[in-house]
Amino acid sequence: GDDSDSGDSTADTTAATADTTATSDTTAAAAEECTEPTKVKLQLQWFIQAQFAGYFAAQDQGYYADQCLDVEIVEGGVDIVPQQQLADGAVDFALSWVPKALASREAGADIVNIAQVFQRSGTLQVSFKDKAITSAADFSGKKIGNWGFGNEFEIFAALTKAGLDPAKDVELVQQQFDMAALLAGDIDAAEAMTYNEYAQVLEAKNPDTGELYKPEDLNVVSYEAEGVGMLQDAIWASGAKLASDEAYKATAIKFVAASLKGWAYCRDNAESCRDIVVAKGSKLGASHQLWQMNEVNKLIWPAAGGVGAFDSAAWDRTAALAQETKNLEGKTVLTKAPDAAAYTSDIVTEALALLEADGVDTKGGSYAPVEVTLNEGGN
Amino acid sequence: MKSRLRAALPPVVFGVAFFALWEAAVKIFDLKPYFLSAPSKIWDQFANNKSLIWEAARVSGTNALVGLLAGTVLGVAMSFLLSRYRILGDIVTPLAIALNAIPIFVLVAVLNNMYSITSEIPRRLMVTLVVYFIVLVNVAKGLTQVSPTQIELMRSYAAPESAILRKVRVPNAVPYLFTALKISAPAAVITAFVSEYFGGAQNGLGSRITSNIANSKNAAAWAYVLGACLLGLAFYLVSIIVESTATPGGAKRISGRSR
Amino acid sequence: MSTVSVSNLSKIFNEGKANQVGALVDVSLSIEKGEFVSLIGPSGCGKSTLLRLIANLLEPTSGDIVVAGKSAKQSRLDQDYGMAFQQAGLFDWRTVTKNIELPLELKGWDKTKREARSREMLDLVKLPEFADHFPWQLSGGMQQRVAIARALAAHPPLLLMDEPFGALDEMTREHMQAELLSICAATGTTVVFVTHSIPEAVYLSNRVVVMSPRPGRITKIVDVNLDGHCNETTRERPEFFAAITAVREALRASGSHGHTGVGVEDR
Amino acid sequence: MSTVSVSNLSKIFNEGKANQVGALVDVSLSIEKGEFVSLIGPSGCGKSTLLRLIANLLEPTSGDIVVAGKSAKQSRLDQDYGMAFQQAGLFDWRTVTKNIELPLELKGWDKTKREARSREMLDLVKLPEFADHFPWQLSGGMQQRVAIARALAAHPPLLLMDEPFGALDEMTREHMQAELLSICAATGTTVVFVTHSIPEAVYLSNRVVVMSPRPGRITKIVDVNLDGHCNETTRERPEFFAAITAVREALRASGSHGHTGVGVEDR
Amino acid sequence: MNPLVRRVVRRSALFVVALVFIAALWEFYKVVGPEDGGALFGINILPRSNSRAMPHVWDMLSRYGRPELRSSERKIWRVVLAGAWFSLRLSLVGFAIGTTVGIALAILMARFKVVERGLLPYLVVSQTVPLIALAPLVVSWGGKLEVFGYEWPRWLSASVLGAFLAFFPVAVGTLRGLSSANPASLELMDSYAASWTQTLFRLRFPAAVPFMVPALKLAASSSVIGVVVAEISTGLRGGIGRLIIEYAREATGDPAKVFTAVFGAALLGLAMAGLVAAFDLCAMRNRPKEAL
Ligand SMILES: Nc1ncnc2c1ncn2[C@@H]1O[C@H](COP(=O)(O)OP(=O)(O)OP(=O)(O)O)[C@@H](O)[C@H]1O
Ligand SMILES: Nc1ncnc2c1ncn2[C@@H]1O[C@H](COP(=O)(O)OP(=O)(O)OP(=O)(O)O)[C@@H](O)[C@H]1O
Ligand SMILES: [Mg+2]
Ligand SMILES: [Mg+2]
Repeated sequence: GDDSDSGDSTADTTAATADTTATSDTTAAAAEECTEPTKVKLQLQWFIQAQFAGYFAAQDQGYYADQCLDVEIVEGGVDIVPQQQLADGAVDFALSWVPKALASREAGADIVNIAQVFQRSGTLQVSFKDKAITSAADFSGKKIGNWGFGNEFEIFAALTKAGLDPAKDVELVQQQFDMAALLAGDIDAAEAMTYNEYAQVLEAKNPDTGELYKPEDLNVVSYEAEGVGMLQDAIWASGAKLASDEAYKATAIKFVAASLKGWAYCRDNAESCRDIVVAKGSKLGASHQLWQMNEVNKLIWPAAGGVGAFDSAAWDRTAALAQETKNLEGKTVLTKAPDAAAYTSDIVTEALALLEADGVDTKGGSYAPVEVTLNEGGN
Repeated sequence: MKSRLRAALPPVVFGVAFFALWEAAVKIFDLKPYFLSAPSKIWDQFANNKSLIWEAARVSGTNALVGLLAGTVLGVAMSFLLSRYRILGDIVTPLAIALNAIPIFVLVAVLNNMYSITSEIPRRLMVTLVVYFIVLVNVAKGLTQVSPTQIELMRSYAAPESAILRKVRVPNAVPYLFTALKISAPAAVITAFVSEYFGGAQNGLGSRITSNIANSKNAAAWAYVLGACLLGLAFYLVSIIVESTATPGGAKRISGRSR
Repeated sequence: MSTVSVSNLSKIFNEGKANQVGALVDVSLSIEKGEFVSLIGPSGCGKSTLLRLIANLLEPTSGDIVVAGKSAKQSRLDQDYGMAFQQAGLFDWRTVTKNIELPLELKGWDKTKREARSREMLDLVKLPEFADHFPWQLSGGMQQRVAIARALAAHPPLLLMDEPFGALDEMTREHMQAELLSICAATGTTVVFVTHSIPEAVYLSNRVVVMSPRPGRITKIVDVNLDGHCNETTRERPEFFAAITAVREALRASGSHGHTGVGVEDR
Repeated sequence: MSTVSVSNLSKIFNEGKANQVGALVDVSLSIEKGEFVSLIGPSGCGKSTLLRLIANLLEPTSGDIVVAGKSAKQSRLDQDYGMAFQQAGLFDWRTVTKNIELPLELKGWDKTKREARSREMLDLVKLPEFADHFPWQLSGGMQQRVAIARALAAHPPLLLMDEPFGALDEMTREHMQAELLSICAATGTTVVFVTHSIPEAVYLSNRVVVMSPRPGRITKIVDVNLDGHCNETTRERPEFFAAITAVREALRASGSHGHTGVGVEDR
Repeated sequence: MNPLVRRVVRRSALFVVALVFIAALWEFYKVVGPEDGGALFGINILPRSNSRAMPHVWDMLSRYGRPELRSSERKIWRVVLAGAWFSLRLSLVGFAIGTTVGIALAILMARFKVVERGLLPYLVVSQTVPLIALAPLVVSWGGKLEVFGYEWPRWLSASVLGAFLAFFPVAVGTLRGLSSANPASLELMDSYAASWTQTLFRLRFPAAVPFMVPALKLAASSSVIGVVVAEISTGLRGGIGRLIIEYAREATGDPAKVFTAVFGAALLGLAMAGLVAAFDLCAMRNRPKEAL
């Protein structure tokens, strides 16, 4: 089901393409009518879920079709490294967390960040109240859960910042794909995304009370709040093709524009986006997906510089942490500072211009999250 | 001496050719290090991280070893019971066949919840299970497939069932046990890695490989893979050595029988 | 008193089933102490079955067996006989010496006594330098000699031998035959001996029992009178050839030599 | 012109190694067309080796072999001979018929011709109703008869047979001997026949070649003169017994019957 | 009744008995076992008996009858069955590729001793390379390949990983089988001046079948393992491996669900084993039955 219905609303195609022509002369020929849409493949980091709702919304709402794109969204897996798929040419664009992608770039993958979708880190360390873990400094001597697979750097950064040695002062444990280890008390604090695993805990029944766990039962350490948040979901493109292939660059602009428009749609229509994702075949429950949608929106909106724009302070912090933080093996993510070409604002700037012209609110200044009630098991 | 050298030549030539081709492919196609590293780079990494790799191999190796021993003991004990009580065999055999057909490692996810994820028990239990079935099937065969002439001979000596067990069935089963060990030794190592896949303490080879791959540290990942191969090979070689010292001509006996 | 006395013995395998086989029907035979009796007959006539019944490795369907004045079972428990099978049936994991010592071990002999006896037996079968070899390092003929040594080791008063010399070449076979005869003569051992070879049966025996199959029964008993068996030239004497001719004719007379029948051989 | 001519033939196994074995030394032998020659001798004297050399399954260390006027290799490629081995060596996965047809298949005969021939052969070895059985459903003796049928199937002008009747019981063996003789008489087939049995060698052959081991060589060739082989009473005639005695003495004279040597038997 | 039918009926009945036995044991442990696990002889070997770790048998069974998600109509048994069927097809492809490669290697090694001596040690080593290290490589390479003008489908990567595990036992078993041909039979073929290929097809292969059957059994379960791991590893959608990981994520709130998928994997393994057993029956129809 990834390659399914890519938009049937051709009604407002003309308007959108007209705008494109105005800003990008390279696609002038395609101005009249979209006869053969450009095929584009996007690699996700994980299975279909609301974390990627913007792209599915763009597909579902026909924003991609409006840009004359035929987008195939490829799911991820445990061992699929999206940025490597991109570097190998298996896909045209990929989503990836910034530190992981920078590591690949250092290892020779010619990839460039073209839109920083998530403006904030959504990683938490969740623990029960009785463990009294309210900051990274409290990790000392505890069993600290994490997912591995390169998603653990913020933990190391926080530990380092708190003056702890990841290899000695804590016991690191890789979590399974569920939160059972936290509930069973096997680990003292579990790594959790605000939009996913945290909700899983709140969807589970507390055997003592017979009711679902409540936020009051839990302590939460937010890495963003700890000052060690690293940039997460971003859209990455092939550096070589951006440099040499004008058509690819034009496609990138259109793709980013349509994707961001999808995210704007999800900001305003969280429930509808939830339905789109569920319809795409996500196996997570509906209330869970709505929670996820809402939390993801919080990571994106409001976007002061426009959605997808780069905040150089956040970028520099991420790069610095990636160079300083030592992992279990005593290695850092990056051995040297990323070069200036690791990201480019050109694409997103043009895309935002397109959207502005289209009358899309790209900043979401008035965004307010909704209230979501979680049901047992996320259903 | 000369003949031993000649016997070693083909594997060495093959190995050198293989790694040379690999090295050349990386150079010629300009394969990026995030994709596939050259053997020389992997070797560098291996040499630089020897102590880390050794640490990780020790953890995974211990799991494999504990599971191997436990599985062997359980398997041998069970096969004795099976050869003694037919009805038990009738019930257990179909289950063994079924369980053998399952990709057993999917149980790790379940076992991790049944025990604590921080404990090594689920991983060791996994290895135990895998080894247990291999040993059970083989040893049970060895205990029952004795030559009828030998049984008849023992009966002509008016030997009691216990003497038949000690003097005929058990010795007959020994080579089968070693065959089982040779199969289970590498299987135990592989199972130990795969079990790390589902979480738990992050100190074994399996989790180091995944995390390095996820971080685009390809050469480092393959250095750990090299460690994994060496560990598997070590287990295999040890089982062969144990066999040849424990049963003079053991290998010959089996090959003679299968002819 | 006869050492082995079999009367009206019948053995039916798989009685009442579709694959019922009448292996032996109404067989009576009496063997005196010190006598050497050969059983001969086409494949499947029940030679091995008769031997197994005497050894109490099978239960008869009907009829009586008395061995050394006791029931067959009692005499098995008392270890009154030694047996050599059609197949050598050596234990791969025991050395030649250890194989020969097996029945002695089970009888509870002590180590030195066992070792002395096994050395003696190895000399007898001319394999002293193979004492510490394993069976699979020996040729088929040598294996069979070890099996014979094992059967003789406890000096049993009764020997039951099922084609023991089948895998030996002609010359070794003649040597073993001579050895067997001299042992029997010296110790007064009674022997029941199964063979396919007419000259062998005649050379060794006091009496040759000729059997015929489907169902297995005794068709004739040929008395052999070659006084002084152990003579080297026995085989070239006219009495020898006469006895051979007598057995051949008895075999031919018993008719069915099973060309077309499914003579399931158990080797 | 002789069918098989062997001159100054030597075969040394594992030459130059520690386990070097002189299997045959300086053997010369000439066999005429239509002649029946038996090779006899103790285990390990090189009978099978000589047969294999003639069949070009082994290369001689030195000496010449001429078969049917050609080199041994050429005559193997031309399929001038049929061979029956010590072991039946039937293919478990082929029916009896298919086993017999194997050499014909490899010669490229067509189906109907093959079938006709295999039926004929089955009649000859008296196993017509076992055509569609599999070898393991047959007794050892029956299997060996199938192997003989296979060797004869292509009507080869030269038959090389290595103890083909070893697994047969005495009566079947006599029948097969008679059949073999009548086939040879009818077709003028030349036969080289290895056996352990003196009576068999004498009964079948024009000449009995007596060999001795370590190293393998020919010690004597006994001419047998029993005009009219096929007679049923041959075995009871004095000439028969006389020839037997002659061969036995030749065997005994050649001495070493290898009781203690490592007579690696290849079966 | 046909003895074969009778054997199958008896086997199945015993299997059911065994299953009931195991289920009873499970429930029995839930009654007597400690809620939060415990130690035996000082080792924490006793599993937790609480319902998150060990759901009741009837909960697992009834989970099959309920929909996969509240928002969907599809009952879970249909989803699991569909997943098993999907993975079965991939496993079959992997099994086929693995068997072909394994047999080809075996022939090569049987033909040229040098190849055997050079290659065999590396084949052993290759099996200790963890799939997790290979999965990304295969997926990347696959993404670049075109097979006969068709794009490399993603599922093929999973099958290839299945084949990677399956080829080994086949290669080793077949090699052993090919060289197990009786020396006397080989000599017979020589005496017929038969060519190497004639000997291969008329003698070596048929002689190898008894050795290949156990090898194929191993290969069948190995190909399933390879495919399921690859599904997890590459996130391939549609198969049982994917279901396991998806349901495992929900084990926090719905512990019975992951068991439904685990049993699905068992079913898959049994189906593959059954297939090889059928081949065994067929190929060994005319061979001597193993005496016991
Ligand atoms: N355990 C058994 N079950 C069924 N039938 C048997 C069994 N043992 C022997 N028979 C049958 O009994 C008959 C006699 O067999 P037996 O082994 O005594 O023959 P034999 O004279 O020793 O033959 P051979 O010379 O081939 O050894 C044969 O028809 C055989 O098939
Ligand atoms: N392939 C071989 N390699 C080494 N030595 C061999 C080989 N084949 C036979 N020999 C040796 O050659 C000698 C003659 O063997 P051969 O098989 O010809 O004896 P034989 O007369 O046929 O004996 P038997 O009567 O036991 O069949 C023996 O000493 C044997 O050990
Ligand atoms: Mg018998
Ligand atoms: Mg021979």
